[in-house]
Amino acid sequence: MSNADFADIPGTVLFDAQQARRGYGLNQFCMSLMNADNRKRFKADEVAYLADWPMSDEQRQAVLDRDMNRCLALGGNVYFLVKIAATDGISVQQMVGRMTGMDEADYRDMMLRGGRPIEGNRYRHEWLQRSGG
Amino acid sequence: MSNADFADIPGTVLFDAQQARRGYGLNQFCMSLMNADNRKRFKADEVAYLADWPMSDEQRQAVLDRDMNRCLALGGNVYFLVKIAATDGISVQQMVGRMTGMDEADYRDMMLRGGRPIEGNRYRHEWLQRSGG
Amino acid sequence: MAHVSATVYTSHVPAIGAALDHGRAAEPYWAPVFAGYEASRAWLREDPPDAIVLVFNDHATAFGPDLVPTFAIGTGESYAPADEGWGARPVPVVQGHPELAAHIAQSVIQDDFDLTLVNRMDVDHGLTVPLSLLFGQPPAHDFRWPCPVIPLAVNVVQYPVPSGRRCLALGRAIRKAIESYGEDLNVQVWGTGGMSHQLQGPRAGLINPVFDHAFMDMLTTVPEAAAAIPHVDYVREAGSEGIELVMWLVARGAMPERADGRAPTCVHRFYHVPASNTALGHLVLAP
Amino acid sequence: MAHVSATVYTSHVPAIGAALDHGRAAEPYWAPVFAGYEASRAWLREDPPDAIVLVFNDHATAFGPDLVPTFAIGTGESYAPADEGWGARPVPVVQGHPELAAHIAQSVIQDDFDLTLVNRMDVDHGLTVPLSLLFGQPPAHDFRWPCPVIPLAVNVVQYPVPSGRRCLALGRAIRKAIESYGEDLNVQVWGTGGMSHQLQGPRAGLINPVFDHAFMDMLTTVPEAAAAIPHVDYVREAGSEGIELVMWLVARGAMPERADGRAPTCVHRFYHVPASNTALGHLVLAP
Ligand SMILES: [Fe+3]
Ligand SMILES: [Fe+3]
Repeated sequence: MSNADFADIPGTVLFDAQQARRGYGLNQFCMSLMNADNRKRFKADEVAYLADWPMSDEQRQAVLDRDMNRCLALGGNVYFLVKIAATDGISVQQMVGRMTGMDEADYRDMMLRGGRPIEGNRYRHEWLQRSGG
Repeated sequence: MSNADFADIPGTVLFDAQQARRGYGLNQFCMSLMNADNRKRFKADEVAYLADWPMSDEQRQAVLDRDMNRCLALGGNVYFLVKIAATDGISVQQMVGRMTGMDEADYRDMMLRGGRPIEGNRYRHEWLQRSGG
Repeated sequence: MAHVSATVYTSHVPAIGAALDHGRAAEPYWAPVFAGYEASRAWLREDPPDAIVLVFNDHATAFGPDLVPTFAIGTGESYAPADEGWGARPVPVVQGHPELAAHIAQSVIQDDFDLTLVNRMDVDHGLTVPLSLLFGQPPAHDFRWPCPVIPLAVNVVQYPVPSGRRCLALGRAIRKAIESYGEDLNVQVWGTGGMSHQLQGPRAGLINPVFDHAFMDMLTTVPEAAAAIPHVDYVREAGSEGIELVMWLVARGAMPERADGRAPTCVHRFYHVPASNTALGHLVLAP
Repeated sequence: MAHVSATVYTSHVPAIGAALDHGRAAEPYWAPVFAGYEASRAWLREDPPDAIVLVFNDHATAFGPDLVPTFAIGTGESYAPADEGWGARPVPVVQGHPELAAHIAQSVIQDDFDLTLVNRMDVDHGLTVPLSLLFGQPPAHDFRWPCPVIPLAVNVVQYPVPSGRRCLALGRAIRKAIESYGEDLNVQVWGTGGMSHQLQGPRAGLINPVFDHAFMDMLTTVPEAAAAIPHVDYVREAGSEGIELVMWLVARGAMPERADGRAPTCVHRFYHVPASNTALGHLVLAP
């Protein structure tokens, strides 16, 4: 099996060696937030704190924007990125829900009703059909 | 095979999980000497520097005495301990030679003549016979 | 000689730890979750293990961008609960079992499993939430977990991750190692993580109860079939983080075979949606 | 497709690095050592590899008391020479080959080898001394090693260490991985460490040329027999640090089989005593 087999799963980035290399500095920054002092320093001046890490400007902006989907595309991984949510004092559900583009209450309701169904969410082409593409 | 099979090899400590646990702090201290500042601090006040590491007093004394065989018995391993030799500015050959109890020149000569022979050095009982034990 | 008396399987959702730690376990959202573990908690009190081998994955806590072990066994004296960004969970330090861990490492490495030995690591919700679910919160006057725990960390974060087949085989090698340990110990092996969930992108919130129930069925009765599931099927059917289910296969491999060749007894089984973003599953299997 | 064009074997004695770095290579003690590699250096200049998988062991440099991987593959961009206590060796930073390393990791982990992935580590004499011996010291005006290097670290420090059989099998899996890489690369696999030496206690200075020559013979013609040597025999016959020779088996496993079933061609073979405390051995095998 190659990683190409995963490419037709919609809305999913595989965190492999290539992504890990791309996200190295971004993920390092995230791990630094496992320390209370670092969280305080980050919150006091996000731009200055981010400047200390070997990240691209695109990655820094994605963090400042809290654009987690962009962070994922730029080599981040959710288990690293969740440290940003922790620093912001939001829950994992809030953070994950925001990645779907749904309203917070709608996402919570969807989960209470049993979550996003698997039907229609297995293949990219199912999504393309739905969007009329 | 169990580690007991190694017990009849003379003059040899097997660095296994038990030894690694025993030597944890000692070996940690040794690794700290991979930093030039730490080497300087250690040389300036060995007793004070050693006090910072979770070691037994026996281990600290063995380091102060540069008693490398004692360090090995107390959970040290040569690849860690050699950082002490480096800090002292002596070569690996000098450090290793001292563990044999031989004079430095004698050890060097032995190596130049082809090293310690394997005959008579495979089993503990060969050593006990030689020492009349 | 030591033996594997039972195997336990459970999701390890971090929000469960947060609910417990912040006194929200009785809220309507969480009460059914904890109720689902009550029978297992009673069962554990009846026949408490002497040690647990707890298979979990580190979530970018002890292992970060610099180093990713496929399989790592904890051979240390103890493991502190990690600060994952919200502060460390207020639960006891986890005591290890260095002697049994070293014995397992020795046996399993000679059986061609290329473990990483870890003497020091902080442990995250992957390890502490299962302990909370199955032992409850330790009381202040006796603030400790009931028995030593050997952490066994599996990489399911950065691909390539180990195959299901490899995880099942590792479990078998661990059972063999436990059964050759000199002391008479009652050992349980726990597999954690899963069930279906996806924590990324526009497909986040995916839940697949049909896959989850089929997985629990297969794991119980035909573990080789469960072990043959390719990674891409986990990700497609159970979400990008559903891949954690390969860790259940390690515990399943550690189940002693019955003399009559039958499947193990399912002592408890529980399934609930949702716990935060995740479908929660729980099994107890005994020989 | 990439292919393994040759395998190279050599001791990696730290004193050799010190002799080179301090301009003592021409001294009577060291001159015969470097003379023994001249033919191999000329051979390398004739058919330079595009990449090297360099099997070595870390000597309590990158991996300390906290974490010991059985097998670790370097997937990083580059690796700095380590300060082992004498200051870092004044040799170039080692450039990695992240793409090929990731491909090997993917292939080998799916083939049931439980590698640890390492993105960042400093490399000690175990890796840099073989480069110095076979490439010489890079000149100031072109201060770099001739090709990218993928470090493959094997635990031979803390027991349990992997068996010889396992090391040979890993080499075979690495060859298979290299042969399935999309780009046309000339890859060499190097095995380092050994030969007989003991660096501890009253038996230090042990040298066993009979064992060493027999090992080089067996490795060349009957690698399965060399792979069957138990650990205790290495330690007894070749000294406590002679166990490093298991790393030669990884490189040997990576040798392509000849169509006629014969042993590979021994392009170069060299043996010398002493280098510091150690017997020095060197082989070049080509299909
Ligand atoms: Fe998890
Ligand atoms: Fe070495």
